[in-house]
Parts: sequence; structure tokens; C-alpha cells
Amino acid sequence: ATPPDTLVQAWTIDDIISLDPAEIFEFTASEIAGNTYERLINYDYKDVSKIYGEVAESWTVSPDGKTFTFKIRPNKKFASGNPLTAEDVAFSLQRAVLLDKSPAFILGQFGLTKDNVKDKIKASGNDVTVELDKAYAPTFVLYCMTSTVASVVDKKLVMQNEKDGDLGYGWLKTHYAGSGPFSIRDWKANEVVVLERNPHFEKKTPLARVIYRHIKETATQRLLLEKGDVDVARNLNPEELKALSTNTDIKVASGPKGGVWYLGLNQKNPNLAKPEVRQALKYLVDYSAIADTIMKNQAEVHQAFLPKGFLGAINENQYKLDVAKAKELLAKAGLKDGFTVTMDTRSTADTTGMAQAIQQTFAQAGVKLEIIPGDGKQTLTKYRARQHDIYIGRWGPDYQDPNTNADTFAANDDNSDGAKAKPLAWRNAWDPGPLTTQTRAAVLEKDAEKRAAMYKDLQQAVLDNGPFVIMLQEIEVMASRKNVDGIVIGPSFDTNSVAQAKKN
Amino acid sequence: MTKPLLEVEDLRVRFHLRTGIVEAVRGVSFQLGHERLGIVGESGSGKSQTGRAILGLTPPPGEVVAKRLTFDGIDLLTASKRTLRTLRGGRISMVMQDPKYSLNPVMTIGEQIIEAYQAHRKASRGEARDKTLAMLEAVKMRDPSRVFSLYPHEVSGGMGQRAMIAMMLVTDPDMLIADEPTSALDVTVQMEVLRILDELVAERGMGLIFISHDLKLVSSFCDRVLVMYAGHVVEELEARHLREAKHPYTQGLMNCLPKLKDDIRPLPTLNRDPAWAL
Amino acid sequence: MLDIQNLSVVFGTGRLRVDAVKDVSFHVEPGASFGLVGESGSGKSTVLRAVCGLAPISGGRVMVNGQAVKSPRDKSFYRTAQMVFQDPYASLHPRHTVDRTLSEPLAIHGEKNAEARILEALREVGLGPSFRFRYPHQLSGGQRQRIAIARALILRPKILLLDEPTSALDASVQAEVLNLLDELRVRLGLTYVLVSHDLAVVAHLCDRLLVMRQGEAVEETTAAALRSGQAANEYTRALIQASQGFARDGVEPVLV
Amino acid sequence: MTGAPLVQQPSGARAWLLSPEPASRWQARLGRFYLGWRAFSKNPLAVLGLGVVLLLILVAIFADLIAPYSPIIGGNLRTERLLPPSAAHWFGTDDLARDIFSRVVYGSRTTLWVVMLVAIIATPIGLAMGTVAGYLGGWVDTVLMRITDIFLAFPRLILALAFVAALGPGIDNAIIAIAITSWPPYARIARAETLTIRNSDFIAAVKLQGASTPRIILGHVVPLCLSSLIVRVTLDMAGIILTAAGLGFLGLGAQPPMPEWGAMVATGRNYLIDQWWVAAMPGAAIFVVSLGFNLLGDGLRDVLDPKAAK
Amino acid sequence: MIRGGGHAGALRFLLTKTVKFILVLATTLLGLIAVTFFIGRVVPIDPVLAIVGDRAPPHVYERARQELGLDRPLAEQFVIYVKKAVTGDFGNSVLTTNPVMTDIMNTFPATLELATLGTLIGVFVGVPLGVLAAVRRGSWIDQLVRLLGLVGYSVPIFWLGLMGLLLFYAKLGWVEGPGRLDVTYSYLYTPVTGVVLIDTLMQGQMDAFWNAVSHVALPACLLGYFSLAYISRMTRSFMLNELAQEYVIAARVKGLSEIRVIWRHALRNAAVPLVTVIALSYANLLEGSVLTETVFAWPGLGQYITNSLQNADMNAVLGGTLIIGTVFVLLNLLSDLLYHLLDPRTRR
Ligand SMILES: Nc1ncnc2c1ncn2[C@@H]1O[C@H](COP(=O)(O)OP(=O)(O)OP(=O)(O)O)[C@@H](O)[C@H]1O
Ligand SMILES: Nc1ncnc2c1ncn2[C@@H]1O[C@H](COP(=O)(O)OP(=O)(O)OP(=O)(O)O)[C@@H](O)[C@H]1O
Ligand SMILES: [Mg+2]
Ligand SMILES: [Mg+2]
Repeated sequence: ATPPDTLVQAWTIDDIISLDPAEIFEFTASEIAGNTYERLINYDYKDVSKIYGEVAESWTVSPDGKTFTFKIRPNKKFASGNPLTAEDVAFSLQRAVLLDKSPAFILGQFGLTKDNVKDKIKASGNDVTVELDKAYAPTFVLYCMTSTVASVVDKKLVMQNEKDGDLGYGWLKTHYAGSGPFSIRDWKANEVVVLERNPHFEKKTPLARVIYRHIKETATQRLLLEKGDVDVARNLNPEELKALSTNTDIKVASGPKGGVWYLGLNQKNPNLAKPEVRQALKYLVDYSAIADTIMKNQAEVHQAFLPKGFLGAINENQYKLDVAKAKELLAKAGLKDGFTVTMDTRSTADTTGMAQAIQQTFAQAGVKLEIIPGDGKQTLTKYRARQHDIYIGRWGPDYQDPNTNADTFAANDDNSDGAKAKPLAWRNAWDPGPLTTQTRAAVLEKDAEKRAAMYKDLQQAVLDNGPFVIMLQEIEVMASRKNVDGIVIGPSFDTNSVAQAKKN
Repeated sequence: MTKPLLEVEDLRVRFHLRTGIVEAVRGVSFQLGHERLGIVGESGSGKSQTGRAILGLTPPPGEVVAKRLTFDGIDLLTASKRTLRTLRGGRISMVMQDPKYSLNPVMTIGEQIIEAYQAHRKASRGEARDKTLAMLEAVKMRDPSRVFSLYPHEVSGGMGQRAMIAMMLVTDPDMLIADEPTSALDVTVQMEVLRILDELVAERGMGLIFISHDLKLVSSFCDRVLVMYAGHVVEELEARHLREAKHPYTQGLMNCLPKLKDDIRPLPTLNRDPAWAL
Repeated sequence: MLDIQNLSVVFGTGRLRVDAVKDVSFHVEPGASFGLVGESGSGKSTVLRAVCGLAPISGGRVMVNGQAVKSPRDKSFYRTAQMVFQDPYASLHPRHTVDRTLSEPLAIHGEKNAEARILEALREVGLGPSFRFRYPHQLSGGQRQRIAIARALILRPKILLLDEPTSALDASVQAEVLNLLDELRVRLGLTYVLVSHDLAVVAHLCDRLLVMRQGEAVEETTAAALRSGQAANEYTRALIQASQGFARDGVEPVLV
Repeated sequence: MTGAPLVQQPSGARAWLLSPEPASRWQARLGRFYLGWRAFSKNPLAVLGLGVVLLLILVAIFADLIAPYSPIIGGNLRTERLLPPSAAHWFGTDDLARDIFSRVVYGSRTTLWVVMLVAIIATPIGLAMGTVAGYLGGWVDTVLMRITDIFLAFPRLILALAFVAALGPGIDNAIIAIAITSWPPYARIARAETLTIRNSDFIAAVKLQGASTPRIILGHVVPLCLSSLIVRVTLDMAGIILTAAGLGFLGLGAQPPMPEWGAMVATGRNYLIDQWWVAAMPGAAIFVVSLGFNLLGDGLRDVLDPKAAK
Repeated sequence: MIRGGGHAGALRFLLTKTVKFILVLATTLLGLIAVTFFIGRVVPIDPVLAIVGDRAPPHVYERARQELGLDRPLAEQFVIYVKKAVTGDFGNSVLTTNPVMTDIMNTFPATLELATLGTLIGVFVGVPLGVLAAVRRGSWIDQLVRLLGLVGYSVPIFWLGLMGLLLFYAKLGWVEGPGRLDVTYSYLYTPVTGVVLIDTLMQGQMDAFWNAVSHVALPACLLGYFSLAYISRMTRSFMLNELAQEYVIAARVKGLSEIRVIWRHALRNAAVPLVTVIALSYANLLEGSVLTETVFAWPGLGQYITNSLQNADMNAVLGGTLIIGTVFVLLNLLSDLLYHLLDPRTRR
């Protein structure tokens, strides 16, 4: 049994590699940062279009659309007891750019670089101003400011632990300097993360402690949950969830997430490069059967690259399993008898399950699919080198703005092998033609409605012709003990909140 | 010779093997008083099994039956395990062929002798030690206290065999079975060991069963000789009268040996008569 | 035929150094039979093994058939000298039939008509063709020793080195093997070097013999001298004495 | 010709086999084999083990005939997933609506392949390393044994994992990885055995006949090491199947949808508590076959390696 | 006199042994490093990805690659590796950001705890069982040991683990579930040795101690079973060998009780080869409990290395492998020493 003031969650947390918000980019760590750090602004978990200030009280945009000014709430304190000032906010944003870790590009896309960031981001009194290089769509800028990389860190504390001008990076990787509802007390890699109530947070959390335990086996997670040795199990599979549905001590909650499951069709493969083949394959996936069985409670059918809940997302699904149509298309492409193709598949239960289901429906039209299993890093390495035929994988948005997915699915500035940027379009060796320019234009469109329409067009183009068979949108499920209440499953992985969770 | 020490009548040792029953000893009968009895015969004739059966040490698939098997009036066949144990090592002992294999390699010689003594006599360690040293002295060990703390592999074959004799005689048994006690030793050492054995037997008045395949040796060492062939005794005779042996097997065994003194060639060989085995 | 001058054999170095044979010399005429006697560890086997190249020659000279031996020995050497080992249970490959054992030397030396040679070799050692396809475990000790002799003879060597060929055998079987050896030597004109710790066996088979002790040659003498009880050396006398059987003080050995 | 005379004289055939005077090489060999078989067949458990192994081979050969469904193409995902054992699906169905019985049947091929390939790769490597090191001694021995030690000191599963990672996942690579990690103990056994043989008189005897070193090693030393090695390899088979299963469990073994028992158990572990049959059926198959190999190895040990059987 | 000589001999023996040991250790470790290193380089996983993630911009990726030294020639990388490894610096783990040595110090005690308990069970149950089986050859106890052994060799460990959890934890509630300690107790003690059982006991936290015992019981018994299966069979075969020796008959001739003959004479001799077997099985448990650790959510070395390997965290893999290799060689040495201690014949 677990203590009444402690929430224990069973989860696979072996993807955490850093606790520094300037570096955090993984699912688990993002969620933890979401519960332990505050950002400048945030959006309403229920209605993503509503953006509100978290550390900022309010903000204004200059007429030319290039300067954003945030007014910081007074009297805020960090968990350390240090006051939270505009100085800390500016430092945090500058620091993210200066450290230039993986997520730094989210800020970098506004023309903020190591060299200019000290001039572009400034604190004065209670205000923080951010100066951009172009007049981007305000929604784009604001959504980016809600991501983990824009979390506010305790400048004083961090700089106390600075070493060799690393802006406290070495220290913060494994420590905590934030102002969120909880503070991070302990992280043991592959074992446990312990969060503890932040006494200085305005709205005192009902729970004193939240513990994430690393449990790899789902069956083990389930046993622990049923015995009450954990309060929440995060990685249960559909069958386990179904079995638990008869257990009156346990309830299941779910919410859609931004991740989409897709097949990437490498255009270097001559067969896959044929438009008819790309279309045919889209008719050869039994979307609903997969969503209803293998991925039940874990995903729902969704075929456009923007997930439900994003500005301009297309939520209608135009493809379904249609073998006859697929055969017709294949015949048109001169592949009446089908062809053989490989698929690099990460050897996790759900991915392999889907891959095998797809393998079966492909076979109905004569497409012989060979599954090449590998662990995540391995398949990814191959994918990034454009050496696959088909890649099955999941893509999660980096921030809440549609540009994040459009930029990767529909834009490709340089399709040569030596290209620097490696968006998904590039990885599949696809030159989207005019779509790239359209994507670039959409970021600058100030009118939200027009902007939405532009993204709809982009999605449709990819749906019709793109080398992506987008199949499902992720759903996050949590099975918890009956007495657990108040856990919020937000739309992205950094918005799962335990701040108001309690145990009755 | 008054009441015999050991009486054996129709002793049989059978092994129940997968391939059938092997009778290694088939109806051996003899009596032993305070004398030296030799048992000879070729390899596999059942000499060792006879000796072991008397001590109740026939290995597992084996079975011992006899009309009579008594030691000093005690029926060895029906005696309890406990009784047998007090007899073994206490009143009946056995010296085995090869000291290399029959001494426990991981215990010092002293310890092994003390262990044998303490198994039968209530004695403190000190007493047992003294007795052990005395015994080592009795078997003409040159530096008993040194030998006491040596491991079996650290002594020569002759020393090992003497240690073995010391171990087996430390409890003053009434009867000793010596199963080829010297055949692993060099001829010159062999004589030394035999001399020691001879002296001890004479001094203590023990009954001795001396098992060997060497007819020459047995006849010169023992009072009486049993000749075994295929599991039973083909002839029993006084050692002095060996030359007058009647059984062709015994005669053959004696004749086929090359002799220093006269040079017969070709050597006479043994023509086995199947009837001997019956 | 065989001439050994100042042979010494050393095994190991440093603390592990063993001087197995020290400065031993003897000479064997063609067609003669020479004996080596001594107790366990006196270096008898090592002398034979040194001749064959199974033990290192650390000093001295070994001449076979008038030629100094080469290391490693060449094929012609193996056709001149062959050895028979002490333990017939250990000297035959347990997984090879008699046929295989006997055909191996023929195959190595590329000899023709193996079939006939094998049958002949078997006949020579008094075994019929029915033994040809038996495995060692189907043979008695005496039969095994005969096979070992057949194997040694199949290449028609001139010298046979016999390392205690009968000491693992029962007395009755020993007689048969000794008779066989005796007869073969005469018939095939072989030269023997026989090792044994049994004086009677050596005296039976050899004309001359060398007594060894702890690697050294004690004395060279003749079988006739042994018979008449003449021995210069005390050690030799002790050996003679011991071979007579046990002697209680004052009592003469019963059997002589 | 009828079988009658034979039936009437069973002792005739046996007498021929056991003849102490075989008339030909073949008779000698058969006789030896028969003796071994007789000792072996006295051990009912060993015969059972042999039966299991033979069954495995038969099932692998006739998988096409035995399996009622395709092992790869499943049924309707909505209606035929995770069905419990029934008359239609003896072992039930798995998460992709495939018949588990058919998959187990086809999986026997993979298992057999694993077992055979490992035996063919690892045994000769171990044998060669061990006999050469043991026979030649000296620095050759030192070098070869140091290499063996290094491989022995390596965490076995990790070495296998590393090799699979390097070669890419897949059953053949898994097999190579397992083979590479399983030879060192064989080398040690072969060496130990060689050391006891190399100074024996019968080796000295062939040396005296002028045999070359390769001839001695191949013709005289190897056959004697082989029996204890065969026993050891047979006993290891279970471990090999389980290591393959373990690699499958970690996702590095056989490629889906190829039916491999270990991988099947690995999938099944997700359904272990409620849909027990998904893991239990292939698990039972692994167990039975391992047990079969173990029993067989035990029996072979009694026949081939009388030393160990004592 | 001989005693004195014995001591000097023992000393010299120890000395040569130590020198030899260091040589063996050095060459073995060098071999291990070489093999691991080159495996690490041929693995088709991009280690940079593990650090920067999939979505890192190109310049971040490039910088990380340079920091790892991956742009240098292979031979140079190897030399750097060896140089550092010799000073005990295996670098930092990519996954946990800690120095690999620290990680190993954190995870190894967990594995050690489990493997040690497993081996203890294996020895204290397996040896008597094996002895009994040998003494009562062919009896039911022999059959039982045989069966235990065969099942132990044949059952997949992860299957048995999950079934054990289901039965003893979920259904019967006899033991605590996966993990080393309930969260309630996690912060009641300060880790000193890293072995929870010892730490809690030393700090007098009896509740926590019993909780830890309850947690470790099932996985330890499971590993214990596997080691028992092996040890009992080997004990049996060694004992059969010893019981057939002449000295056992000699001991019986002396009139010793059967118990003394078996346990003091025969087992004492069988112990000599048994030591090696036990050390080997211990080494196997130390390295091979990856699957058990996964099932029981046991944060041990096996899991750590496997996880690192899958993420191309070569520093961690190398460090872990070297540690296990060292432990293996150490265990070898230990069993060698014990061998010499137990068997006077090998003391020269
Ligand atoms: N454990 C056993 N199982 C089956 N047969 C056995 C066993 N022990 C001995 N025998 C058989 O019993 C017979 C007699 O053996 P024993 O040891 O008494 O012979 P021996 O006369 O002492 O011979 P040796 O001179 O070789 O010592 C032999 O044929 C032998 O094969
Ligand atoms: N390979 C070897 N390495 C080291 N020492 C050896 C070796 N072979 C023989 N010796 C030693 O050489 C000495 C002579 O041995 P050898 O075998 O020649 O004696 P032997 O007279 O044949 O004795 P036995 O009658 O016991 O056969 C012995 O002390 C023996 O220990
Ligand atoms: Mg005997
Ligand atoms: Mg010799």
C-alpha cells in the first residue's frame, strides 16, 4: 500500500537523460518539468486556443509584430525561497539559447542566436521584452513560449552552481531550480523520480509527494496497481486495461495526445516513389481494426499530420481499408502482382503489433512486407540515414503550434543527401515542391482563420500525395486506484498535471 | 589353534547388474585362527570381494549370502550396523593395496590415525595423539612427529603404506585383512613393509588374511594358502606343502613363472579346464 | 644396432628439475636382447622414450643402426625402431578397432596391400582373423598386448623396445606373451631392449642387462651371472634377494 | 520373404550384433552402436528425451501438414483475437488473431535451426581451440586459453546482445551470437580431455609410427573428446533455446512474424495474467523440448561418458 | 621444520600467484576492452542520438559528436579509451549523465544482493540435496534432485518469475512485489553500502529491513532455484566420484559412522571441484540476471548494461562489462585460492 499523502506512479522512465529544462525533450522528463517548473505563459488544457499567463501577468505585441513584452507577476518565489523576477525570466530564455541544446531551436526559429540573444531578450523592471527577426504569427510565438524550454529557472541558485561558464548546466542536469507546484527531490536513473510539494507555490498541492517508479514490465505494473502498491499505472496494454475494467478498485482515464503514428515511405525506393503506390498503401491499412484492437485505448484513427486540437487540424478520415481500390492503383502503377518491401520496426509490443497487422493487409494486395525489427535507436539511426524502405514510427509535436508538424511533414528545404536539417520529408527523400514555401508562409500569417486554412491545404496535399501513411493519434491512458482524483491528462506530454491530484 | 576367530561357510557375493547376475564369490568356506592365511588367485578370481564381504563392505549392487559368517561368535550377517561399525576398525581391520588412493588426500596422516583411534576408544585428543605417534614409531617411521603432520601426497609409497598399517592397527584389532598390501610398492620396499606386518602380527597375536596374486610371496609369508579360481576355492593347503599342490591350476600358476635359477623355454602355460570353474 | 653413450635426460627446470637419467651408456648388438632392470622411477622407461624421441635427450649420444638419431625423428627411424608399452589397457585407442589400429601405421607410411599385411601381423602374434574387427574392450589383457606387439611389428622394424610388456598381466598370461616374444625374436631376427623390474623376466629373455637406480647405471651384468647368484653390486644383490620371496629371518625362502 | 524367421530368432540378430568376433568394420560399428543403444534404452527417461527430440524433428519437417492454419496470416482482428483454447484453435489465438498451435508447430523449425546451427558452429570451434591448445601446449596453449578466458569472462547475454546489435537483429545473427558465446566452455572441456589423453600410451604409440600432429589431433584426440562434448552440447541445448528465447524476449531474436517460441513467449507476457495461453503454450513447448534435450543428454552421458556416469 | 617450509612455500605460492593474477587480469581486461570497444564501434546505432535526441538541429548533433570524440580515427579513440579506463575513468553515462563508475556503484549492490542470496540458497540447499542424491543413488530423492535440475535447466526464467509474482504476491500476498523496498520505507535510511538489507539492518530500521527481506525473497528464491539446480547436480556427480574412491572404503573400514564418512571425508574432497562450480554459478548470477531484474523491477547492473547497450551508451556498456569481467576473474582467483586451501596436493 502507498502512504496517503503520496502518489506513486508506475511508468517506464528510462528515457530521462536530463532534468535541465533547457535540455529536456523527452516524454517523461517533459511531464516532470511540467509539474515542477512554470513557464512564461501557458494554454488551457481543455481549450488549447486559450492562452494565459503563468509567470507573466499579461503581454503586449508591438505594432510591427516583432516585439513581445511580458509583464511578470510580482511576489512570486522559487522553491528555494528566492524571489522570482523578470531578471530570472530573461536569464532563463537567454540561457536556453546560449546552451543551445536540442530544444533550443524552438526559440531559435525567431532569429534568436547565441550572439544576439542578450540584446534581443531584456529585462527591465517587471517587464521582459523579446525581439523577433520577423513578424511571426502571434499564436506561433506564444505557443512556442509555452514549451518546456521556456521554463523559468532560479538564476541565483543556478549561477551559484555554475562551473566553467556552463550556466549551471552540469548541475541542473540532475538538480532542480524551479517554481512549480512540486520540486524534484530525487532522481535515480532507471529507478525512481521523487517530487515533493513546493512550500512556496501559491496554490498548495494536496499531496506531499509524487513518486514515479520505473517499472518496465506492464504485467508487473498491473500487479502492483491491483495490489495497491502503486496508485497509477501508466503503461498498461489494452488487454490489461480491459481486464481491469471489472475491478471496482480501479478506474481508467484517458485523453488524446499530440503524437501521431505513421508510416514513412522512402522515396528512394523506386516502387514507393510512384504516386499510385503511395495512395494504394494508404488504402491497405485497416485503420479502425487496429485502433479498436491492438491499439485500443492507446490511439484513435487520425490521418492528417496535425493532431486533433491543433489549429487547422483536419479531423475527417478519408482512407479506409479498400483492397480492390488498392489493387487497381497498383495495377495502374504497373505492379499488378505487388512487390516486396521492408519495414524497419522498433521492437516494442505496440509497434510490432501494428506492423504485423499492416503486414497482413498489405499481403492481401500482394505487397509483401518484411519486418526488420530493431531497438529504437537502431531503427532511428537507419531512418535518419534514409536507408529504410518503410519506417513505422510515432511523431510528437515539439510545441503546440501547427508549424511544428507542418515544418517536418510538409517542408524540405534541401533534399540532397548532405542536407543539414533532417525533417521527416527529408528522411523519406521527399521533395514537397511548393508545399515548403507554403509552410514558410503560414508561419507569418497573422490572421488565425486564414492561417488555419493554409494548414488545411497543406494537410490535404500530404494526405493525397505525401509519402506518409498517417494512421493514428495517440491517446494517453492512466489506470489508477479509485481513491485517486484530480490528475489532469493534458493534450501534450508536458501538460499531464498532478498539481491538484489528491487521494481520498 | 583353539576356537577359530573367523568362520566362513559357503560365502557368496552376487552383483545384480543390468546385464544379469554376476556371482563374484561362489561358495567360499574357511576358518581362521590366530594365523596367517593367504588367498591367491588370478585377477578377478574374487579375492578382494571375499575380504570385503567379511567386513560388510560389498559395494552397492552387491549382495552377500552365506551359510555362516561369524567373527568371534558374532554373526556378521545379522549384526546391526552399529555392531558392525564397532567391529570394523575396532576388532577387524583391513590394509588396502594402494596408499595413494586409500588415504584421504585432504587430511593429514596424523588426523586420520587419530580419527580411527577415537572412533573406537574414548580418548582425549592428547592421548590419541600420543597413541598415534607411538603407532607411527611402531611401524618404523623415522620421524613420527613430522610424518604426523604430512599429507598423504607428501610421503613415499612405502611410508604411506606404513601409515596405513599404523592407522589400521592403532586400535589393536584381533584380525587383519591385508588386500594386496604391497603390490603397489617396489620390491625392496615391499620386503620392509612385509617385515613390519609380520612382526606386528606375531607380537599381537592377530589373525591375518593376506590377499595377493603373487604365489611366491604368499607361500613364503603365510602359514596356510587358499587358491581361488573363478570365485571359489580350488585348493587349500599348508604353505610348506605348496610344491605338492594337486590342483592343475595351482601347479600351472607355479610353473608358468620364469625362474632365475633355471631357464625353461618355452615357459609352460596354463591350459584352463572349464571344469575348474564349476 | 643400438649404441647409447652417456645419455642423460632432464625434465623441467629450476625447482621442478628432475634428472631422470644420468650418464647411462650401453651397447646392443644386432639380434641380441638387452635388459634394463631397476625400481620404480629409476629411469628405465625414460631411456627407451629418449631413444624414440618421446623424451628429450639432454646429453650424450644415441646411435641406431649406426646413425645418430635426428630430432625430430624421421620416418625411416620409425621403420627401424618400435616400442611396446607397459599397460596394454592404455596403449590401444579405445575407439579404434584392431583393424584401424593396425592399418594406421601402414597408412602413415603409405604401404600397399594393407589387407594382407594386417592378417599376416595378426597371424604372427598368434591371433586369428576373427580378432580383426574387435574393439579393445572385447579383448583380454594378453590379447591386447599381442595386438600392441603386432602394431609394433607391422612396419618390420629391426629393434623392438619393450617397456615392461608383461607387468600388467597375470602370471599365466605373462608366460604366453614371453613365449611369443622369444619366438618372434628368433624368427624375425629382431633386436630387443627389454625393461622390467622383475629380474626373472629379464633373465628369461635377455643375455645381458643393466641395473639402474635413481637414473644411474649401477652395473652391467649377464643373465648367466644372475643365475649363479653373482652380483658385484649390493643393490643388485638386494634385488635378487627380494625376487626370491619373503624371508623371515633365518628361514630360507620356500620356493626357489 | 517374411519377417517370421527374424521374429523367431531375435537372438540371432542380437548375437550377430554382439558377436565378440565381428567379421567386418560395419558389424563392429553396429555392434558398438547396439551396445550403446541397449545401455541407453534401459533408461526410460533418456528414451523419452530422444522421443521428444525426434518428435521435434518430425514436427519441423511436416509442419505444413500438421499446422491447421497459417502461422503468419491471422484471422479477423475484431473477432478472432486472443481466443482461449478451443476445438478450432487448440492452443487459442494470439494478439494478432493467429492460431497459436500452428505457430508453435512452425516454431519448431526455428528451434531446430537454432539448435542445429549452434551445434554446428560452436562445437567445432570449441573442439578445435581445446584440442589444439591441449595437445600442443606451450605458448599456443597460453594464447588460445587466454582468448577463451576473455570470452568466458564476458557477460554472456551481453556479448550475445552486442553481437546481435552489431550484426542486426534476426534469428541467424542471434544464432551466430549464441554460438560465439557458447564455445568457450567447450574449448575448456576439450582441452581438459585432451590433456588427459595427450600423454597416454596410445598417443605415444601413433607418434612412434610417425603420425603428423594434425593426424594425431584429428584421428586420435578428437574422437575421444567428442563424446563428452556431445553430452555437454546436448545438455546445453536447453540453455541455447532459452538464450535464443531470451534474445527474442529482448526483441533481438527472430524477426516477426516468424514464429519463434521465445519471441512468442515475449509477446505473451503482455497477456500473461488473463490470456495465459499466449505465453504458456510456446513456453510449454520450450520446456518440453529443453527437457527432452536434457533427458537425452543425461542418457547419452551414461552411454558415451562412463566416467561421468559413475 | 616442515611447517616453516610450508609457510615459506605458501608465501612464495601467494607471490607467484599474485603476479600471475595481475597478468591474467590485465590481459583479460585489455581483451575485454578491445572486444567491447570494437563491438561498440560496429553497432549500427548512432550514439550521438542517445545524447541529443532525434529532433536536435544539425549543429547540436555535430557538436555532440565531436564531444564524444567520434570524429577521430578509430585507433586513436581506442587508445583514449584504454588510457582513461586504466585510471578507472569510464567516462559519463549518456543515459544517466552520471560517471559510469557511480552508476555501477549504484546498481551493482542491488545485483550483488540478489546474486549472493541466490547463491547462498543454491549452496545451502543444493549441496545437501546433491549429497543425499549421491548417497541414495536411484532413490526418490535422487529422482527429485534430477527432476529439480532438469526443470531448472529447462524453464524460462522470466516465465517462472512472472508466475511466482502472480502466485505469491498477487494471489497469496506472502511476499512484497517488485522493487527493493516500499516507498514508505525508502527514505527511512541512508544508503551506505547500497545493499538495502545491510543498510537498514545497520541503521536499526527493522520495519524497513523486514520489508526489504519480503521484497527480495521471491527473486532471490528464483535465482536460488536456478543455482540450486546446477549445484545439486554437480554435487551429486562429484560425490558419486568421491564415494567410489578407495579412501572412502578405508574410512568405513576404520569403523567411522556413515555420516562422518560422507560429510567429513567424501564431501570434504568433493568440495574441491565444487568450489569452482559455485564460483561459476555465482558469476553467472551476477551477469545473467537481466531477465529477473526486468521482471522484478530490480535496479541492477544487468538491466543497466542491457539498457545502455540498447541506447548505444557505450561508456556504460564498457564500464559494466569490465566490472563483470573483473568480478569474474576475481571469482576465478578466489576459487583458485580456495581450491589450494582445500586441496593440500596443489600446495607446493
Ligand atoms: N561392483 C561390481 N559390480 C560387478 N561386478 C563386480 C563388482 N566388483 C567386482 N566385481 C566382479 O567380481 C569379480 C571378483 O572381483 P575381485 O575384486 O574380488 O577380484 P580380485 O581377485 O581381487 O582381483 P584383482 O587381483 O584384480 O584385485 C570380478 O570378476 C569383478 O568383475
Ligand atoms: N614427462 C616427465 N616430466 C617430468 N618428470 C618425468 C617425466 N617422465 C618421467 N619423469 C621422472 O623421471 C624419473 C624416471 O621415470 P621413469 O618412468 O623412466 O622410471 P621407470 O624406471 O620407468 O619407473 P617405473 O618402473 O615406475 O615405470 C621419475 O622420477 C619420473 O618422475
Ligand atoms: Mg583385488
Ligand atoms: Mg616405466
